[in-house]
Formats: sequence, structure tokens, C-alpha cells
Amino acid sequence: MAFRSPDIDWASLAPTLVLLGASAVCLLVGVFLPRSARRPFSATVAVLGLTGAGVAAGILFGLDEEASTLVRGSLVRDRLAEMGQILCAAAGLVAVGVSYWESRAPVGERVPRELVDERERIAEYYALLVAAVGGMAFFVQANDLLSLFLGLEWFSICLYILSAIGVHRLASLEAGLKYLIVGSFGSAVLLFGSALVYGSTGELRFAAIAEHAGDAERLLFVAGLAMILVGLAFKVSAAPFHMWTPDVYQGAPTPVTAFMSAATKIAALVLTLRVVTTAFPGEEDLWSVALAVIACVSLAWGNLAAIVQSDVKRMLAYSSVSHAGFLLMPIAAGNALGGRALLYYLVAYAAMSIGSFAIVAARERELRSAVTFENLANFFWERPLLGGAMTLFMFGFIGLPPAGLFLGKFYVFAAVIDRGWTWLAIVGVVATVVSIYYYGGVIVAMWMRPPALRVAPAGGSPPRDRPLETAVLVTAVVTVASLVLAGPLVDLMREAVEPLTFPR
Amino acid sequence: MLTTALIVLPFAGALIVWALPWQTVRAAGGFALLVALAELFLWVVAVRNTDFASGVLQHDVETVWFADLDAAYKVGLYDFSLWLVGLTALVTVTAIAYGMWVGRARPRAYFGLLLFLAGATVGVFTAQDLLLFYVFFEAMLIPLYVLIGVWGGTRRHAATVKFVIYTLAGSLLMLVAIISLGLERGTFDMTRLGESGSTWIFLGFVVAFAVKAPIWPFHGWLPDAYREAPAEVSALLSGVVSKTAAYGLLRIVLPAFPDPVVDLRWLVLGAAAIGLVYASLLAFRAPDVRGVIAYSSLAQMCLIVIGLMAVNNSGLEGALLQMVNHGLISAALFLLAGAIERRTAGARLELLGGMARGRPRLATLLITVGVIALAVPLSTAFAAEFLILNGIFERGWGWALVGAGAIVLAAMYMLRLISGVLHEEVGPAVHAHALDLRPVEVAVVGALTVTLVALSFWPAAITDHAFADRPERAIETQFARGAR
Amino acid sequence: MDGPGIASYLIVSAILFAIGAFGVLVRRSPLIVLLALEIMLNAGNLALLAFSRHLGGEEGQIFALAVMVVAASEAVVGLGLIVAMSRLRVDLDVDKLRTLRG
Amino acid sequence: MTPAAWVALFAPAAAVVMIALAGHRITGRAAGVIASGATLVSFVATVVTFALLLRRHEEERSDASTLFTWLSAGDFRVGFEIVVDPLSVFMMLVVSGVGFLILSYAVGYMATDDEERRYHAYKALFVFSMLLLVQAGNLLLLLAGWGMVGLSSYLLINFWHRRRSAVGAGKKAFIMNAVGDATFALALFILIQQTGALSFAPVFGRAELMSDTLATLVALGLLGGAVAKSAQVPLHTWLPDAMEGPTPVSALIHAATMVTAGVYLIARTAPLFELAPEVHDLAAVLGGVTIVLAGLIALVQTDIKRVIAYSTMSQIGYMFVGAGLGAYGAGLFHLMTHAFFKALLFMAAGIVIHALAGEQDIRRMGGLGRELPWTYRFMLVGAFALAAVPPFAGFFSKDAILASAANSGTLGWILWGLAAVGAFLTALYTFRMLFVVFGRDVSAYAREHLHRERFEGPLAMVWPVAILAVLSLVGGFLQVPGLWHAVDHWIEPVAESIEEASGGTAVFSAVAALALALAGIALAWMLYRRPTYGPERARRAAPWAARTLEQKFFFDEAYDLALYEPASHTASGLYRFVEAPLVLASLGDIGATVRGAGRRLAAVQTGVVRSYALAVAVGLAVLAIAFVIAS
Amino acid sequence: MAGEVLVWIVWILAATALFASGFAVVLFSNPFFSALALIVNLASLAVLYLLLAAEFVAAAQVLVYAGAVVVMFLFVIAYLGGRADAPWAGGPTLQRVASVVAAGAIAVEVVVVIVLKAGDRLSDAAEIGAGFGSPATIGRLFLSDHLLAFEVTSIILLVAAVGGVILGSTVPPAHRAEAREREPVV
Repeated sequence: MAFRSPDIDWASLAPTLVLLGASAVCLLVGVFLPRSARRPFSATVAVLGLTGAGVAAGILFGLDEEASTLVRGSLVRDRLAEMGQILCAAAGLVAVGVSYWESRAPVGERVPRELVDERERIAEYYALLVAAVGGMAFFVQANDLLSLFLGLEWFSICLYILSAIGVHRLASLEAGLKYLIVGSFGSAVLLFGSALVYGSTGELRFAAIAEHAGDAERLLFVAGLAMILVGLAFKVSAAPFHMWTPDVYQGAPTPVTAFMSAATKIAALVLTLRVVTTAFPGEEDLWSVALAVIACVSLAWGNLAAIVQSDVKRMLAYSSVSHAGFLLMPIAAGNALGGRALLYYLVAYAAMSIGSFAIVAARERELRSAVTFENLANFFWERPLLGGAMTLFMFGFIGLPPAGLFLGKFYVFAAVIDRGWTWLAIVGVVATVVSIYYYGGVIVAMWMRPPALRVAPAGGSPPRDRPLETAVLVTAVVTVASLVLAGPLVDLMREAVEPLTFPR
Repeated sequence: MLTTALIVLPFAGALIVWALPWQTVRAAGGFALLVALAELFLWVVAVRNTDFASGVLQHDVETVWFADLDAAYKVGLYDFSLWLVGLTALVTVTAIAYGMWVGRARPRAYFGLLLFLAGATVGVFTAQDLLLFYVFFEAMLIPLYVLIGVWGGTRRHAATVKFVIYTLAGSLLMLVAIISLGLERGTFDMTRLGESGSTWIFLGFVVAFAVKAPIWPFHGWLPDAYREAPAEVSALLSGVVSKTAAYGLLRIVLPAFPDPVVDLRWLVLGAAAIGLVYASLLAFRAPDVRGVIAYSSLAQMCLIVIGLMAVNNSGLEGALLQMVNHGLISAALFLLAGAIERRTAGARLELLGGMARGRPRLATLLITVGVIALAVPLSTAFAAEFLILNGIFERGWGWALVGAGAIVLAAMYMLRLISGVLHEEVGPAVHAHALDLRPVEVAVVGALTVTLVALSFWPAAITDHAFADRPERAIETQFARGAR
Repeated sequence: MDGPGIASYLIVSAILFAIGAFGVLVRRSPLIVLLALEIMLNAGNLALLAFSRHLGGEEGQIFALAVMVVAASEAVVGLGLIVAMSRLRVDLDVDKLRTLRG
Repeated sequence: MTPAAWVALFAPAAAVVMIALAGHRITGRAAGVIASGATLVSFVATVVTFALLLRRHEEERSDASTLFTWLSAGDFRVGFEIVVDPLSVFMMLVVSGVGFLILSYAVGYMATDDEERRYHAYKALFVFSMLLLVQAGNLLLLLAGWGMVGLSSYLLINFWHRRRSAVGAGKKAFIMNAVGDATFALALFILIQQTGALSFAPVFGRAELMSDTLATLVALGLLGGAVAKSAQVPLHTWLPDAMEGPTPVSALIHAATMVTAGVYLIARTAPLFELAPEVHDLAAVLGGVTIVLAGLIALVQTDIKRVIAYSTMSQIGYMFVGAGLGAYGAGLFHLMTHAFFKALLFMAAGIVIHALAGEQDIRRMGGLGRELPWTYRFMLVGAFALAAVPPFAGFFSKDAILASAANSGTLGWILWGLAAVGAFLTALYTFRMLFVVFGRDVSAYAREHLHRERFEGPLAMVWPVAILAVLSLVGGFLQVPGLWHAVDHWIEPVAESIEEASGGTAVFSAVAALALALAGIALAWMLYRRPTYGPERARRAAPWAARTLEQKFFFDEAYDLALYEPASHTASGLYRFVEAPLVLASLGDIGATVRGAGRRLAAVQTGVVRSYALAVAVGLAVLAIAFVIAS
Repeated sequence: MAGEVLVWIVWILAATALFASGFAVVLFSNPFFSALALIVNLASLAVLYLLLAAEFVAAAQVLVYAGAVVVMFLFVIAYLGGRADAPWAGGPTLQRVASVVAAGAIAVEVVVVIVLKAGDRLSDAAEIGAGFGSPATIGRLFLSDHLLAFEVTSIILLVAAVGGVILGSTVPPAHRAEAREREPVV
């Protein structure tokens, strides 16, 4: 019984480990620190942990010119994973700023701050947030089906809890339960698919799957592929697997929504890209078409449903469905340009998505009620900074400069056109045009609607929410900078997708 | 550097205006006006430093933007783009001055946005990279959207949405076209683009520009937008922004798609010719002042496109001259419309009339601009239309015939406008004690009118100083081919 | 290998998966939905083990064990949610969770 | 020589700028003085030019001068270019000379108007435009002047812009002239295409290379412009309406100068017309038809200015006959004498109108000969000149045209016939007007409204009329048939006229025309010397004819029916059936459809979590089955 | 041969129990009975696992799953008072029909694929050693090749535990009262 522990390159797990550590510290804080200190301390720990993870991933990014695997091939260490980690950590970091003054007290009930902290289990909140980022950091490194499944469950469970963390609001619980049920359903599908792929090729590792795909039992293999795609598309919230998204995004506490909308997409899409290119390159003709179709359905469904929303958060949720469509397009293109396009789009999209949800959060705190198009009236003139940023984001979502998403769309279209799928780009164009209705609606509300008469919240105007404003500012800067500094950014993304071999 | 300065100055001015601590019209507008005047001055400097004989790209700057797809920050001025930049600068000055005079609410945002619009427009006229061109092209939308939506008339929301949806649909189509073209040619550098034979890409560009210009039948946004926008925004929109589309046809479509231009000339010309007559007829029945100006603007854009599609010296020179002319004319007309609206309760022509009495300045300016607009011979508009129709005559006498007919219609609707406002008995909507144009209004409209009169005296100032050499000789080679 | 072939196990697993899915799709009690989800995950496990046997490799078994833990974790969170909801005096009926819709 | 011509051209333009800039700082009278002074400068400069030209040898009497390139496109360049040659100087003399007289007259005539300054500025603008037209050194600039006179004409017709009829008349004039401009421009396009230039010399030089069809089209285009500007059938209907303008305007623009520009154009582009003989003849035929048509309509007009206006049309018809047959000298000679006597008639009529406080209806006038004796005499001179009674100017010039027609074969004789009928009609309606206005007893209206000034009118109004009367009396001796042909000879370097008939034919032509004219006068004497039942009986006898004449041969109605109404209905129809439902509403409908689809899709999201899982399951089933089938 | 017959019998019994209990879980209206049926279900699965030579997994199944997880379910059901719902009341709705069809389609698809195409290749199994599936082997694998999986499962469990605490525990009522006193509801 020779027992040989595997050589684990702990350094390459640094981002995940740093996050796990930070999460643990946060949890302990909840036990040992006085209530008043919990919020600043746990937030600081979260910031440090996320920064540390990001820096660690950045250092690894600098070091890793060649991809390598670890723990007997179940994880991979390459620039794609590290880029994913950096982005997820950044999303988490911004989310901390958005979360800082979040009060999850029931509407209309004012409670002292320390009590709110206690009730909200602020330390656990940050612990889970950081742990979720840790799960994503692990997830994007996954190199076999087992790690994939475990990583997915890791961050998913964190997100189920985070969504439901406003335990005094039925909406939050409802969101959590719905997410859990549908999410587990998706996980089960993913699991069954993994089993089929495993059975037909005898391998769990992506590269090995690709090697053995030739002599695999083909029908089982493609059925497994279909199920894995569904499981991932579910996480990406692509239609028709997206139906949890609006409910969860709307019901979850807004900072959580902000975080989820950006980070989940980053993690899931990066891994989708990795899975389809490394494990299923031979089935490119299947998944590319499937993803293209899913992208189209997402664009259509997300945009059309978004038009009729009155709740801004829900509208943004549907918009995230439609952007899932845009994000699947470059993967469907199956070329290196698509890889770069995906990552570039993700940067701009993530920044704008968090930023816009953050602004919704700010308005929520101001109004103490859900943000609708109605009560967003006059927002720009009341809060020029936030309103200006929101304007930037909304124009950006449409794809207008100076937001980086403009170039993102350009890149995405370039990728699919390069593949010869101009029709897909046209679908994207039509979807974008439709999207003007609701993004424009936000702008109309903020700029052009006269302010509604409303009773000012007791205690006058809310105190300045510096962390949130900083977060919004950061996202706005990233949004613009990603356009101006597109050159260096694209170069980074090029390096990030270098480890992958694209079928086209 | 000069080109970059021309682009950056308005943008920087916009940022500063937004950040100004004073919220008064005088401070914000005054500063914006200074910036706009500085821009005009820069343009004069550029004119003085431009060699009109060479015909090559001048004052150009190139910095790699992202090497991945060979996109660069590349800007520069051709002799013909210089005139459009000048048009932008001048109309912006007048628009800001007029806005100050009117005293728009929320001045910082307003004047900042006007400057932003100017910067983006100048960017379109100077960009030498397809992607950069597109960035500026889209950037124009943002200020327009807000300017119409916030400061517009009572039906501004619908107008805004319509405007944005139309133009964005068009320009996104152009994005697809740009990408296809860029990938096909391997670069986005407009000066190294070469020629493409793809009909579909060609059509993508044409439709995009046709929406922006607009050209029949893509003008659904036009009447509402022009009616609902503040007068000076309408002036900028129809005077300057619409020219970007014509410029795009000139700078991108003609050189890059020589064969499709020839093969599908009938299509574009057909739409433009129908549009010319159609818009002229609708202008003749439009019930209000702005409606007449709006449809006449549509007609004029169709005429410009006809000139461009002639693809010969006469047509191109005429089209360029007419771009500048129409920019000045419609800016002046919209500002006058604004002035009229301030003096009346609603600008329905049937309720107006008799305003000439006791208001010689209004009458003089409206008549002067109006008759130039209807291309009375010796006016610069006449010179341009003559060249345009002469150019298209070489391609087919029928087109020129339609154009000549439309000129008669132009006389009809312009005279109807002039008479409807100025003549006969005083209309019920006219405020009895409304004053003549005030000095600021006279200065603003007068500046445009004087420019027009000066151009009428010497239209060759533009036609002799443009197209010294065709952009990369592409148009010239096309000219040879276009003849077949 | 004695007895029925691997294919038979797989067929059983597929049917079990469908039964579980059916449960999730038709039941309104969140508790039973959770139970059905457990069945689905177990169906996956059965497939994994069958393949593991078929291939003679133990990775499938490892996978199955991990899934078991994950299933337990989901159950914990799910039950926690149900308890929390019961505190808000909400009917335990997923069809009545319709404050978020449209 | 050319500097003087430039001075002549720009002096009125300078006056416009001065008056416009001065605004209220100067009096209306000062503005008038500036305008007429500038025209005097033009006239003096023209005389200098004329003198200089006269000193040159006949072959060298042509000089062009380009100030700068006005318009260019590639190799095609058009200069701001004037040409000084016998033809242009001839026209300049008429324009600036008669123009000066009329502008001076207007200072008095308009003295009571409160927008006098505007009036004088427009008037000076007109003189500039007209000079540009006749001096232009190339066809484009000619077209520019052509359009500018149209513009000034528009501005002056609706000068009294509170009158609905004046505004309508202005628009009508402008639009009908725009039609002419358009055909003119189309002709130029062909010329550019064929000759690559627009300056006279190269165009005429290379025009011979054109095919017959193209040459015909060019001539037709030019003729279209000429017909519109000169109010010939069928584009004549604007001219009577144009009488809404102040009377000096009618005198200057709609009698003496602008409307005769068509004749100038035909003479100027004679080489082109000669390449297209059919069109050349067409011009003459149109002229001939107009002579009779206008003469007939004039018989029933009751507005003093309209009577004169129709006579103008008719007289220009003579000029067209002359120019169309190639008798340019005769045409231009008639142009000049017509300028004299028609301006005289208008201005005399202006005095009458002025004296009657703006009344223009001849039925309310009568017996004014006693009240306004000098005016009566002036008018008489004008009437004799118009009726072509020797020794008045009209006789000689009309005789020249008739003699030329008599020498032009069958078509010439037909046209001669028309012209002869015209001569009869002219005499008839002219003297009808004269007798009705000045003869008979003083009418009730006149008794009530007549206000005499010191000398029938302000002095400023009378002396120009007197000068014109003298010119109408002696102007004809410039060219006497059979003796000397000063005008023909003068313009020969530009346009060579055909030979007139001589000998017996010439004598017959002259005597016959004179006889017809005298017959007309006699008939007028019988019918209109005092109120008779003659006209009424004629009306009863042929009501349809009377109606046709009173409705001016239904041209206005026809145009309304054929052009205006369809255009107006098309516009409304386009709006109702295309613009509103398809273009403007399209987006709204699409938007509603999209919104409806969105509403349905959002309704799928019922909030029931099981349905969400179902969506996943269905999606999975579809995808998996598709994959399996695809493999 | 006898062994094989025995295996067949056991297999058939286990499979039958599996399906029966599975349907029972899904169809019982009372969650309490459903949970009990799940125990049967898990136990029959464990039998199948044994037949597949997965001894350790089978043991874990019984101990962890049937023993712990289901018990937890039972506690919660007992705590909440297992309310019955009527799964079939109201006749066939779109949701139900579609559910049957979709679930059936997935099952049929996999079954068809297996029976038609993969049946032959999957019929035989690899030769395995005696240690296959034994706790020792699994344990060694968990601590060597799949160490990470092992660690991660523990993290997931920890996270779930934290979540259970957050969601399941209550705010002390004292604090609530205190809150109300200090600041009235707005």
C-alpha cells in the first residue's frame, strides 16, 4: 500500500487559497469581533483577499507563458484561467464597494446600524462572497469534469445562499429557492452529461476526452455533450435555460445581483470556452451551431421580454440574458478572434453590469423601494454622477461609444463574420436595435421625466455612499478605458486565449 | 496635431463645461461659445496651413489603437473634409450663441452636449480609420438623443426614440458592413482600404448612410426629430449631422466600392430621385414651418446623393458645395423657425402670416435664406445644384430631368414658406407685439446668411479648393469606370 | 461480469433520472422537489458507477462520492431555505412563490 | 472699355448693399436717389463703353473680361465673366437708360409708401440682375442673371405683400419662370457635355459638331427659358397677374426690360438656334400666336395696367417673330422702341392711377383728358407708337419685322398675316383704352377721387415721362426701311440679320399694316369714343367668345387642372397613403408588434419555478435529440 | 451459473424496488412518506452499487445518505408539519403534460441510444481486480490523485453548513423588540 501524495503546486492555487483564507478570516470575525467593527473589518478582509487573489493571479499570468496542469491533470494553470480569476476577483472587489452600506432591513423598517449588521450577518455575507469568488477561481481552472462539477457547485451554493441572504424579504428567499431548485436541476443534467461523456470515452480530463472522442460511442458522447452544454448555458443564463435569471436577479439583494450578473457570466463563459475547445474540438460542427442557436434565442427572448418590464432590476436581468446571447456568439464562432472577443466583451460587460446594478442599489437605498422606470424619473438631475454613469452604461449596453462594449460588439461581430456567419451578426444588430427601447427608456426616465412628487425618506437625503460611488466610478472608468486602451487590453486577451487551440 | 486639436478641443470644452461650478447660462454658454470660437479659429488656421493643390491627406496623425485588427487612431484632413469641418465649427458657434440667447435650462449639460456633438462630428469628418469613423459616427447619437429628449418639444419622447432607433439600426448595419469590409481588406485604415466588389457590404453602408442622411424611404425619423428638437439642435442635426452621411458616401462608399457603385447606381439614384420629388411634394403640403424645412432638407439630401452617385467631377464638386450650402441654409432656416416660434403661438403656416410688416430684419433674412435655399440662380445653392445636375446628366438625362423638375417644386414650397410667414394678413397665431429679430438673432442668422452670400459670390472658393486629387485616386479610377 | 450488462444499469439510471425530473416538474411541495432532485443526482451516480465498472477505473466512484456530498450540501441549503420561508408564514408551495414574475 | 462695363454692372449692386446696410438711417427718398443715381452711373458707364466700342473697328468690337473663376469642377470652369460687344452694349443702353428714367420716376411714385427703401433696393437689385443678364460672358452667368431678374421680379410683384393677389401673382411669376430656368439649365447640360464649355465663343464654335437632335434639344431648352421669361404662349399667364406690383415695376420689368430678355437670348444664342431651324421657326410661330392671342384678350380687359400688359405680350410676340425668323436687328430694334413707348404708357398710366388714388379699372375712369392734359398727350404719343403710326417709333420697328417676315417664304407670310391682324388689334385695344380713360365725360368716380398735384404729379414723375415721350417720337428714326439699318448693322458682328423685303413687297407690307392700324383706331373711335351698345351687342352675339376672352383662353384653368391640382393632390395623397402609414407609423407598428411579443414572452415567465425547470428540460430534450440525429 | 442467476434475481428485485420507491417519492402526497420512500430508493441503489463492485460507495450511500440526509429531511418535515399536497388535482395541465413528455423524452432518448447503438459495446465490462471499489482503494485515490476533489467537497459542505446556519437560524426576538422601541416604524 504505497501511499504517494500528489505533488501539488500550491503556488498555482494561490488565488483560490488566498480567497479561502480571507473567507475563513471573515467567518471568524463574526465570532470574535464586536458588532460595530464587523462591517469595516470583514469588508477590509474581503477587499484584501480579493486584491490578493487578483494580484496572485496577475503574477501567475505574467509567469505562465506555457500552460501546465496540476494535481494529475484535474486542474490547469494557464493564462485563460488566470484572466478569469482576475476578472472574477475584480468583480468581487467592486461588489464589496456596492455591498458596503447595503441595508437589507425590510422596507419601511428602520433599525440601528449595528443591529442591521447583526441581522444581516455581515461577516458571513462577506465570507460567502469571497468564497464564491474562490469557487469561481477554482472553477475556471478546472481541467476535468469532476473539477468542473465541483467548482460549479461550490460557487453555485454560495450564490444560492447569497441570493437568499435577505431572509426577511420573501422575494429574497423566493429567489434563493428558485435558484436552488432550477440550479440543482441544471447540475443534475450536467452530472448526467458528465457521466455519459465519461462512460463513452473513459476519461474525465478535457484533453483526454478530446483524444478518445474518436473511438467513443458517438451517440452517448454527443448526448453527454448536449447535457454539459445545457448545464453551462444554464449558468450563463442563456435562453431557454435562463428563466431563473429575472426572478433571481430581481429578488436577490441588489449587490449580490450585481456580483452575480458579472462574475457568474465570466466564470461560466470562460469555462464554456475551455470545455468546448479542449474537450470537444471534434464536435465543433455540433456545438457551434447549437451555441449560435442558443445565442439567437437568448437575444430574441431577452430583448423582447426586457421591453415590457417596469422594474429596472428585472429589465437589467433580461438584458443580461440578451448579452448572454452576444457572449455566446464568439464561442460559437470557434476561432481565436472569438476567444479574444469573448474576453474583451466580458471586461466591458462585467464593468457595466455591476455598475448599473450598483446604481439601482443606490436608488433603492434612496427610495427604500424597488426601482422602477417611474421612480427613476429625474435621477440624472438629482445625482449627476450616478446618473451620468448610468447614462454611460445604458448607451454602452446599446453599443454606443465611449463605452468599451461598443468595441466588444464590434469584436463579437467580427468573430462571427470572420467565420462566415454574417446572419448571426445581423441577428445581433436587430437585437441591439430592439434593446434601444428599454435602455433608452432608462435614459428617458433619468433625463426627461419630470420628478414624481414623493415623500422624502425620513431623515432627509441619504448620506453619501462613498464606497458605492467609488465602485460606480471604477466601473465607469473601466468601461471607458476598455475602449481607449483597447490595444493593450486586446493584447492581454490574446495572450489569455493563447493556450487554447481553436477548431477554426 | 492640428486635426487632433480640432477633435479634442470641443470634447475637452464639453468636459470643462460640465464641470463648471457656475450654473448660469451666461457662464456655461459663454464658455462653450468661446470654445466654439476657438474651434472656428483653429479651422481658419487649418485652412491657412492646407495645401489645396496636393490633394493628399494633411495634418494627419496615426497612433496604433489595437493592432489586432489593424485599427488605429488615424485622423487627417483632405481638402474636401476641411470644408465640412468648417461648416461644423460655424454652425456650432451659431447654435451655441442662439442657445444662449434663448437661455436654455440646465445650461451646463446643454452646452456641454452641444460641444460634444461638435467634437464627434468633426471626428467623423476627419477619421481615416473605419472603426474610428464609426466611433465618432455613433458618438453623435448620444448628445442628440439627450438634446432632443430633454430640451425638445412636447412630443419629444416619441421623436427621440424614433430617431435613435432608426439611426442606430442603420449604423449597426454599417458596423456589420465595416467589419466585413475590414476583414475582407485586412485593414481598417481607410487610406489603405483598396477596393471591394461586395454588393452586400456596399448595401450595408448605403443603407446606414441613407438612414442618417436621410434618403427616402428611410426618413421616418426626420419630421418628428426636426420638429421636436430645439431650434439650434435641429439646425445642427439637419445642417451638420446629416452631412456626415453624405460624407460617408463620398469618403468610404465611392472609393471602396467602384463596381457596386456602377452596378447599383440605378438603385441609389432611384431612391434619391423618388425621394427628391416625394420630399418636395410633402414639403409643399407640410402644415408647419419646420415641416417645410424638414422635408426640404430631405429633398436636399437626396439631391446631394444624386450628385455623389454621378461620380464625376461635376457631381462630386456640386455635392460637396451643396453639403456646405445646405448646412448653412438649413441651420439658418431652423434658427429662423425658432425665432418665429418664439413670436407666435404655434408655427402652423395657416395661422401665420403678415410678419414682414414692421419686422424688416426677419423678412430680409428669411427671404434671403429662402431664395438661396430654392437655388435662385447666382446663389451658391444654384451653383451647386447646377453642378450636381450637370454631373448626373452625364450619367443619364432622365435623372437631370427629375432634378430640374424638383427645383421647380423647391421654388413652390420655399415661396409658400416665405409667403406663409411673412405675407398677406397678420395670422391669428402671430403675437401682435412680437418684436423684430433681436441683435443676437440677427448676428447669429446673419453670420450664416453672410457666409451664404459670400459663397454665392464665389462658389469656386470651395469647388476650386477641393478634390485637387481624388482620395487615393480611387474616385478617379472609378470615374473612368463609371462611364461604362 | 455476472448478471445484467452495463447497458441495463444505464437504462435503469436513465429512467430513474426521468422519474426524478418528472418529480421536480410536477410537484409543488418544495420538500418533495428536493427529494426528487436527490433522485436525479443519484441517477447520475448510478450511471457513473456503471461506467466505472464498465471501464474498470475508479474515477467514476470518486465522482459519485463527491456528488453524494454535493447532494447533501444542496439538501442542507434547500432545507434551510424552506425553514426560513416557513418563518415568514408562507405556504410551502412552490407555485405560490410568484412575487417575482413577468 | 471693360472697366467701364464692370462699373456699369456693379454700381446698382453697390446701391443695394448701401440701402440695405443703411436701413432706417436714410430716408426713403434718399434710398431712391441712391438707386437711381447708381443706375445713372451705370448708364454713363455704358455710354462710355459704347463710345469706346464705337471707336473700334467693326471686327474688333468684342471684348471679354473675367474677374475670377466663379465655379469650377475639374476642367470645367466658369468665370465671373462679362462680354462687351455690340449686342450687350445695345441692351445695356436700353436697360440702364430706361432703367434710370423709371427709377427716377419711382422716387416720386413711391414717395408715399412706408416701405420705400425696400422698394428702391429691390429695384436696384433688378437693374444689377438685368445688367448681369445682358453683360454675362457665358451662358451660366446669363442664366444667373436670368434667375436673378426673376427673383427681383418676384420681390417687386409682391411688394405690397399684404394683398393676397399680389403674393399669389409673385409666386406664379417665379414658378413659371423657374420652369423656364429649368429648361434653360437642361440645355446648358447638353452644351457642357457636347462642347465642354459655356462661354459664348467656344460654345458657338463647337456647337456645329452636335447632332441635329441635340441641337434641337438645346434650342428647345433655351426657347423654354425665353418663352417663360418673355411671357409668350404658353407660359404667359404670369405677366398679367404681375401687374399687382407697383406701376414703375410694371414699366421697368414687365414692359421695358426683363420680359424682353427672351428676345435678347435668342439673338445672343443665334448660332445655336440656327443649328435648329425648326425650333427657330417655333419661336417665331409662338410669337405670332401670342400676338393675336394677347391682342384678343386685351380687347376685353378692364384694368388699365392689364390692357398694357397684354399689349406687352403681344409686342414681344412681334419681337419673337423677328428674332425667330432671323431678323435680329428688327427684333432688337422693336425691343428698344417698345421699351420707350411701353415704359411711357405704363408711367403715364401710373400718373393716372396715382391721380385716382390707386384705381386701375378703366370703367371708373373717363374724361381725364381734360383733367390731366399732359398725361393725355404723353399717353397719346405712346398709343400712336404702339399702334405703329408713323412717324412714331413703333411704326419703324414693327415695319422692319413685317418686312423681314415678308421675306421669309411661306411661314413668313403666315406670320406676316398674324402680325398684321395683331396690328389691327393693337390699334383697337390701345385706343379703346385711350378713349375710355381720357375721352368721354368725367366719370363720377374720377370726379370724386381725382386729386391733382402741382403738375398732374410730382415733378420726379413727370420729367422721365416727358423724356420717354420724346424718345417714342424720334426713336424710330434709328432705322428707316430702305434707307439705313443702324441697329442691324450694329449688332451684325454678333447676330447677322436676314434681309428685309424690299421694293414693292416692302411698300405693300408697310401700307397694309398701317392701313390695318388705322382701321383699328377708327373702329375704336366708333365704338369707344362715347359709350355705345356696340361692345355689348358683340358680347351678346357671341357669348362663348366673350367668355373665352374674358377667361383668357382658359390657360390658368388648364394649368390648375393639369399641373397644380394633380401636384397638390399627389402631395396630399402621398402623405395620407405613403408617408403617414408606411414611413412615419412603420416604427410605431413594429414597436407595438415587438412590445406585444415581449408581453407574451414575459407572460411565459409565470413565476412558477417548475415551469423554469421544464424549460430547461425541454431545451435539453430538443438539443440532445438534435445532436443525436445530427450524428 | 447459479451466481449469475442470483445476481439477476437481486438485480431485478433491486431495480423494481428502485422504480417503485422512486415513483413513490414523486407521487406520494405526503412529504413524510416520500422521504421514507427515498430511504428505500437509496437502499435499492446501494444494492445496485454493490452489484457494480462499488462497495465503498454503497456503504457511504447507506450511511451518509439514508442515514443522515434523509433523517435531516425527516426532521424538517416533522418540524414544519408535513403538509400534503395533491399532485394530481386539477387534471392534466400544460405543465404536467409537458413534464411527462420532456422527462419521458430524455429517458427514452438515452434508452434508445443505449439499446440501439451502444448496447453491444457496453454489454461487457472490464476485468477488475479484487480491490476495485474497496474502501482502501477509494481512500488512496482520494488522498492522491483526487485530493483536490476531496478538499473541495469539504469546502462545499462547509459553505452549505454556513448557509444552513444563516438561513435556518432566527434573529433573537429580543433584538426585534428592542428595534421597535428605539425607532418607530416609518
